[in-house]
Amino acid sequence: MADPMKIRAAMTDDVIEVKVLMSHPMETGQRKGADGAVVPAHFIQQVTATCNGKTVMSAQWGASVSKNPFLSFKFKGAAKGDKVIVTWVDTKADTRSDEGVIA
Amino acid sequence: MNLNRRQLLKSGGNASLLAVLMGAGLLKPGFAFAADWNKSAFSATDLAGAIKGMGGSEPTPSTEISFTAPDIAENGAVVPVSITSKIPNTQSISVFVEKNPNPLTAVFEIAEGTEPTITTRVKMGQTSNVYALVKADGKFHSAVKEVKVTLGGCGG
Amino acid sequence: MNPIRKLSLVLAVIAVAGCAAPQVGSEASSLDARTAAALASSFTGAPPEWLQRLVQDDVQAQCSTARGRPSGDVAGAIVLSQQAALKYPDSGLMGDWKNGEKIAQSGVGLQFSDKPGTVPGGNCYACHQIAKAEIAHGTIGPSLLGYGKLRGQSEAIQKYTYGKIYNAQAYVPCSLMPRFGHKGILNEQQMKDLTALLLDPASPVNQ
Amino acid sequence: MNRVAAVITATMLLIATTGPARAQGASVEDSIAAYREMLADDNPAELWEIKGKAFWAKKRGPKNASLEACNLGLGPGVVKGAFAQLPRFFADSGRVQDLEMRLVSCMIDLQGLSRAEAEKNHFSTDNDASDIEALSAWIASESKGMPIALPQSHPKEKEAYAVGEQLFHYRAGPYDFACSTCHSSSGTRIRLQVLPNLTEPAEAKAIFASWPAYRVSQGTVRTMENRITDCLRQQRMPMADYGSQVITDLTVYMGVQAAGGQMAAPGLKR
Repeated sequence: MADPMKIRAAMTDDVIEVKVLMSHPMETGQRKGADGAVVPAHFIQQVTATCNGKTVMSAQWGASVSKNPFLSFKFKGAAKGDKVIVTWVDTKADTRSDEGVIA
Repeated sequence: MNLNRRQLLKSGGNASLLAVLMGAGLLKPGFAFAADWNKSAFSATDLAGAIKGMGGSEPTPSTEISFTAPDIAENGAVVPVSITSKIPNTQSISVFVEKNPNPLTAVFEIAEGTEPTITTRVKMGQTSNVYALVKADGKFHSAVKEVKVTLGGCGG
Repeated sequence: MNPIRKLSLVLAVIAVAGCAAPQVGSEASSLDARTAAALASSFTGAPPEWLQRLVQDDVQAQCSTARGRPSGDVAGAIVLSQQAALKYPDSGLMGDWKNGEKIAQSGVGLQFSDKPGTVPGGNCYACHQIAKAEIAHGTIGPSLLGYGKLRGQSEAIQKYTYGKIYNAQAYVPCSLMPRFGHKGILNEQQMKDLTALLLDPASPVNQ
Repeated sequence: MNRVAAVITATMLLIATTGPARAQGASVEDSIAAYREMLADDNPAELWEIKGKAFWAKKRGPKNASLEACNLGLGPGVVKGAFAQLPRFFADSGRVQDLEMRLVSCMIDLQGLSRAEAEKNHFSTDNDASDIEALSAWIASESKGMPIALPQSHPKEKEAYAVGEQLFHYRAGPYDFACSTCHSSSGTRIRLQVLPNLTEPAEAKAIFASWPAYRVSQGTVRTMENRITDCLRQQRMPMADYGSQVITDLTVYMGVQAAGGQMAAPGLKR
């Protein structure tokens, strides 16, 4: 199973800034491994973030997002203590969902 | 089932419920997402193809896009990019690395209530122009910056 | 005999005998003995032929002892001994600058991580600015931009340039630059190609 | 040309060409500094900290024990601040140990693992994550902001420093390299990487405080053992044993040079 994400959500005035670190190899399918064979592509394709049942971010990714990806975005319409839930799904249909509390 | 799931997502469904369902093997996310994932845009090898894949045409250069990326990346594996759009009705923000094998890197949909600003980190195989693409009112706008990718370390 | 040299001999014995406990002469300082012991115990997984690399030659020992700043006598002796060991090709000192540029860019070779048969590069850009187009250059060594333009291509300059690549310590004692010919890192043709990179008027170095 | 003339010519040529590289280098270095600044926060090493913290509490081995009773130098189970004082002498092992060797000792003593099991995957590869890298990231983070204070009271701690200093200046191998070749003068670079002068306390502090670190070129957290092993590789030395005395002694040398620096690990490196 995939390793947990690190999610930080901080509110300044009425804007919540969300910062997410994900644990993922983000293999492009172009790289050769130590044995000389091409490492098959394996990357996160879809990321969604919800807060109080509302989608606040949805993204599609290609293989060129960096390994152990970082993402930051901002939204309005939530309060301190609310939870931001981030979910990703990759090319192997692996998925991971974690939450961060707005501070 | 896939349709339900997609509808859930589209309507901003409960992600933790989704995770539970997927964990229980009730949903097969790969298939649903493969359908959602914009394969034609992500497989395009040039800017025109990628934008066509996203349903747009020739982007207009815009000074209303604030695009931060380093002049020189010490390592191409991690290149930080920040994009903020001041264009009204921004619908999506994308990153496009011209000389990567598959240049379209990421597309962020900006929901109602979400600020048109994102920061992420991308891989670059070599020195290249990097485009910030903003879709607003169905039209594409762009900002571009060259990022130099250098050799590093002791060379072996 | 200086203590570090003695330490090297101790190591040489260890490397050859392959034993872990060093045999230390009574007159060697205890710090040097302990340093030798640390070296002798720290590479037990390495192939025996690699252990020879831990053994210092005279110049390495002298430069270590002097912390890179040898006294006048030692410095003079190093320059003389290294000058005497210079070897030049039978004919011609200038090769192909295009190959030279590739050699200057390449940093592989002689590392335990290299595949067998890897041809070592010179890794010149790690320390020197050479061609203007390459911004990723080091500054440990002086900039070589315009090297040939500044000096011309006389036989003396060719000889000096080749010699410097072959063994920098024949000119600058305890130089930080590897002795590419003296230690067999680069072959004769590679050093000729690098000489051409620096001196050929068509080379990007001299544009 | 006679020999003396050759030396003089060489020196003159050297002086004549030292200027441009430095002058031209400034803007490139500013760009690199700007790049690093953009990456300064949100270090992926935080993902390793999460894993490391969980691993510390996880029971395993024949004794089905966690590492929570491990003595990192400040008493059994004390993690806060322990890393800022490592490597140090441990009476039970009779050795000066860095964090990694101490963790291996604890895995053997507390969990009943064999040395081979404890040291397995000590440097992660593409397919095998490293428990030690994760533990190191978390334990280091528990010393953030604290002053580097390697003890130097035990004779073996003093000896490690003295031998470490000798080793730092020990030129050998086909390239004539020592650690000091690249790390004993200030303001120089290899390619675009500014080299820290580890003989200079101010620079040693900043560097020692930032390991272990997430390396963007490798996409993982690397430890000081790994960093030194890799430096030795680039010096064209043989591969050092994991936990070898050479590595411990060099670490002690650097750590004592860095006394008083403020721990900031895990860092983020090229």
